[in-house]
Amino acid sequence: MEGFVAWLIITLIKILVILAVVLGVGAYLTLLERKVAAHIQRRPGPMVVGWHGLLQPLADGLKLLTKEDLFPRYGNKFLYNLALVMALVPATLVFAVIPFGPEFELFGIKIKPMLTDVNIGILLVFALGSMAVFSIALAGWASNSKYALIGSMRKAGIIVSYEVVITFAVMGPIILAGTLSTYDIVQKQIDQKLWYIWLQPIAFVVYMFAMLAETGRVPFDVQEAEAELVTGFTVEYGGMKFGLFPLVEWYIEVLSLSAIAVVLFLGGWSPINIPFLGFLDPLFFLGPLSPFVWFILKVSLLFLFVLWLHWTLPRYRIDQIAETAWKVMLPLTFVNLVFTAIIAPLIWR
Amino acid sequence: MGYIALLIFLFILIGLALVFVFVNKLLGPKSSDALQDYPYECGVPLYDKSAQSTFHQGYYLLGLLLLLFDIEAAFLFPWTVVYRYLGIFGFIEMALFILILTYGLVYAWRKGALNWQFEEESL
Amino acid sequence: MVKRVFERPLSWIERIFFIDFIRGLSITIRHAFRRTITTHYPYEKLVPPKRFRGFFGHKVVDGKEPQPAFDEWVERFKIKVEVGKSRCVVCMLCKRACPVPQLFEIEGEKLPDGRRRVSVFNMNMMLCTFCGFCVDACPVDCLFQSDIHETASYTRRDAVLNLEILEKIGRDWQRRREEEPDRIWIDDKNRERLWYENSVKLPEVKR
Amino acid sequence: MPWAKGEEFLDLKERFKGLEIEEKATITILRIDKSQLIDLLKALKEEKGFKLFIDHSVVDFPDKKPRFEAFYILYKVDEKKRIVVKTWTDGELPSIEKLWFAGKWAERECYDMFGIRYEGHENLVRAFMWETYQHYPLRKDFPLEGYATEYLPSLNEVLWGDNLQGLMNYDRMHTYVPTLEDLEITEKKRLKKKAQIVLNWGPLHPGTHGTMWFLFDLEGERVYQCDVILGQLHRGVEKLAENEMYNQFLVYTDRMDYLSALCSNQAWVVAVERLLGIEDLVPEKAKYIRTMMSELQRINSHLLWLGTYALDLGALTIFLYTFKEREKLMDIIEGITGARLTISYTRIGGVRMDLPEGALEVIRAFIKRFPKELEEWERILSRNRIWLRRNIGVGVISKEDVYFYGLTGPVARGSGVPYDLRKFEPYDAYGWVEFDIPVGENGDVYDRYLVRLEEMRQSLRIIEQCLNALEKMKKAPFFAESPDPKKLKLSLDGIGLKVPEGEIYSSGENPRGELGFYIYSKGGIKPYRVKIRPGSMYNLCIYPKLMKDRVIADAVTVLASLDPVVGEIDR
Repeated sequence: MEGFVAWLIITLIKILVILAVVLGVGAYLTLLERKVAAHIQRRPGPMVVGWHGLLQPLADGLKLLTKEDLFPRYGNKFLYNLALVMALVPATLVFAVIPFGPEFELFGIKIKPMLTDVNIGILLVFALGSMAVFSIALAGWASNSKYALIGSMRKAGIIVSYEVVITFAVMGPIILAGTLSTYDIVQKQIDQKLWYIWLQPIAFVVYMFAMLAETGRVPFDVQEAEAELVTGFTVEYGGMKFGLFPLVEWYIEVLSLSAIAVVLFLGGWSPINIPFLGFLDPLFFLGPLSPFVWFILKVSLLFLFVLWLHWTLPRYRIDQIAETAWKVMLPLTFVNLVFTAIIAPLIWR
Repeated sequence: MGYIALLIFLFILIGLALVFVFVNKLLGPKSSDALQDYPYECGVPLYDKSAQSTFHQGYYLLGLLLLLFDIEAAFLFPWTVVYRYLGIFGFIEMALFILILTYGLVYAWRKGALNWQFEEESL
Repeated sequence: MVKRVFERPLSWIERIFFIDFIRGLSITIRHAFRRTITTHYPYEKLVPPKRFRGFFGHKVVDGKEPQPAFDEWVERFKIKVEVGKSRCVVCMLCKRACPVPQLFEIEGEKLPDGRRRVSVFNMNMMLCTFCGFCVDACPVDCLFQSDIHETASYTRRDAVLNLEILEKIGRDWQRRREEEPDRIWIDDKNRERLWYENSVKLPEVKR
Repeated sequence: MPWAKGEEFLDLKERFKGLEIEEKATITILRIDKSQLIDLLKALKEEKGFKLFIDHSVVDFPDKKPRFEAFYILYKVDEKKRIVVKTWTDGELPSIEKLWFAGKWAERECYDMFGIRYEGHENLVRAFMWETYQHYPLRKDFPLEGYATEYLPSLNEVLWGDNLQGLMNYDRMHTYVPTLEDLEITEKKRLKKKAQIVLNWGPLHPGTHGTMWFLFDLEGERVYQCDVILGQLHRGVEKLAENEMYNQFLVYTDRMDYLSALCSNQAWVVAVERLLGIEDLVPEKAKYIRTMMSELQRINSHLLWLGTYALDLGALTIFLYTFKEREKLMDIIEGITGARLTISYTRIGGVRMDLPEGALEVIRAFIKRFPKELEEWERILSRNRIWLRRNIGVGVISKEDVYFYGLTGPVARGSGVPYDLRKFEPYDAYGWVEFDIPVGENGDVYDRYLVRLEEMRQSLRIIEQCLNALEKMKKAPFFAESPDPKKLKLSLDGIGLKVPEGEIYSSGENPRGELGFYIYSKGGIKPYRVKIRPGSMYNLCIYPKLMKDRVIADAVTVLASLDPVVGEIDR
């Protein structure tokens, strides 16, 4: 009984930490994005609210919270609101299986810095990831706007196409690790002294493409394509509801998929890897904190890379995206899978 | 145990999402304007009142393909985990499986299911 | 004479190694570490060039009128000249040159000593196109366009410039910028920020 | 000026009874009876090679019988010759939609503005006004102030119960405003739904480059049919022109194509100068200044095009980069002319002001740096695989389409027709500078993109030559001196400028195509009729054809590559 209470308390603390980190970081990533975009475009970005705009996310949030609640004529209210729940919940739930660092001991209790280490972690991530398609389809349908409908259909088409690609792309690292648990995959990479990106470059590139596509980032942001569809499926949403969709899509999902990419390809919390030889840790002086810093560093670098792409490239057309997925990406992942199956026994030794 | 934690997290998240759904109703101002809930269509009268009609998108085939390939993927996942214990037999079986998958893809490709719908129709 | 432009297909090396993306990315990242060039508007402001066509003003009599035109027009209309008051000779040429003449309301009054002077000079800025024809038409260099460009107001009535405001703008202009040389623009920290890559060197001018 | 000679048409005289040939210094006219009009136009198009449709409209003479004089302006690209065909009518004309599609739009405009009925016109609906509007605004008997029917309370009055006096107390009775019902009737009349949904794309839409209203009939995302509803920005510029003095109308040319105000200014001023016959009187310096300024404006306009084009295709950063350079150009233009957007710098007989100190240095600094920036944007875009896939093969316009749809400017050049008025009938200093006409091959969106980029480079060349010339004439006059001030009064403010009887069609090469002015003068200080040939409008008329069977994502690509400006289309 006592063990259960302790477990419950630890779990609740973990949930709180995850929520705070995800929503807080998500909010501040908007500021980061605006700053990065601004400097790429030779502007200073937000400067007025707080020192260098540091309070800007709060001001934005406050503004969104005090907007009028509008609902489009002839729409479907229940589905309209359900879409929002369906968007937020699965995207955030993914963080339950992301390992932020190695197991550590605090007050005599062994704690894994993840909510729960289920043995089907990766499968869970992609199962939850494909839930996004429901939220988007519902949002577009319930809004009763043609722009919303077209935007949601486009996004649904992209997710449908890239869901297949991403599942086949991650099979490579899973074969090498031989487990679906996210924690164990990282542990395996450390044990084998190998980041899987060295053996899976194709899978990594495909994964990155699929990640951009699933999160609706440039060059795949056809669902919002402001020049054609105004803002796509969120066109009839207002206030905090409008704020949440981009938050979920552009920040929380990018964050979670970046974290998964780090777990699968970049060795999780491990420091810089020299293939088959070992690891090099320039941050050794941080002691036990170093793995956490490495993890955050890798995720944020990936995130910055996504931003960098976002503010450089034009966008594809929807049919080109879908065709790329089926005609280029999917065959590539098949090739990669067979290749991995052949070389995998060499790694296990 | 691990799944119970997930369940707790799920409920907390649903609660949070509901807060976000209703927060604007509580905090936002209320105004009444005859056209404020008019669906957005660039400021002109709607041609058809409802947008919830049939919508030909060419995704239907993609959806079918997704079903097929995702189920195949679901078969492959357990295989990836236990591949190291299966040896050469596993490899051959998997290669056959992927070959069939590839054949399915090629079939769909040849049939034009992967082309965008409008290009096909103009043929 | 005729120059053909055409496209070249992407090579395979460019395709496989994403050379095209890398090229673009390298440019944007280089820009990210350069200086920003924007003016932080309500906190920093550009000084408009001298020729800027902003709100109107009446130059006042200060002994620098264009001669002999001014004396001729004064004699012709028997205008009473007072130092520090508008140079206007009520010739109505500005109204005639204007594409939207309704925006002017000009009246002269007769003083006891038989001379005349301008009594009403209203300009409705809501109708104005800021083309400057009235300024070209003014024979005595009285009506002019100042560098006032922040002209938003809360009421429509504020958009009407009357004689008092016009004279005030004129006096202010004559004090600040009348003496300035006819240069493309004056050196200004914010403008330099935009132009720093071009390294413009304008001849020195004291202000 | 390249007008066709009268003797070229002598052989037509046998076939067409009553064909009169009139040759003047400023125009060559073929007069024909209305019954033979179509045959004559067909003969001109197919036998004489006058393939490019330029413009059509009518002039209203309320006292005469028949009342309307219709004119058709045609161009022969191979020999650089222009011809005007005229006919009289009392309200009915045969339609030329089989010969030139562009004629269809011109006829719709004529029907809208004058009430001319066209026999055989497939879709004779109003061009700018809404369907339930009753009047024909450009007829001479339409009152200038319109028909006041609606009460429009002023904002102040509503907010503070304020009763404004004096100049502010203008009439609150206003002319017709369309209601939602009117718009719905218009909408339903323009497009019969054939596919799944009809999408209103515009007028308040970020991708339409202004307030244009497109109706897309969609089958999924495929555009099954498309229609354009114009008139959201219609201000009756042609009516205004009839009631303004020649110089004063300059102000309205600014507001037509507001992105290239200087070029429009120049085109108008040159047209009036040609009508007056004083083209040679204008000092060389003024010509160089005008040329240089309008080339700066061309770069400015193309920069806005490039920025918004990239923005439409998702490359947001390019937009800011081009605006950085555009801001510099704005600084230059502001410093020289005093305004950034509505410039009104040129005057009939010269320019308003001489160049200020430092202008040449600044422009030199600008053009020295600019090619480098241009190259940077090209490195981001031109070879990018996404950019290529979005652009190549989209919106293909063939050479025949160029003539059939009356396309001009970079759109025509992108399809391989080297139609550039700066070369074909040089005005101002264009005859004295060297530059090339960039010409595309396939006529797709990508070719138009390359043509515009190359045009910016050629503009730089022109500016450099103008700079070199201007540096040598620091003290030269910048405004023409009238040889006989009693007969012809030239002044900066334009008061007292009288134009003799006559007519002219003169055009300038705007960044968006040919901007032409047909001026009919009965003598006096105001023109009797001004027909403006908007390049954007005729460029836009191919849009429904290009959009057929494309997806919505291509709508922005194609529209941006046609680069219309609504101020010019609607006038």
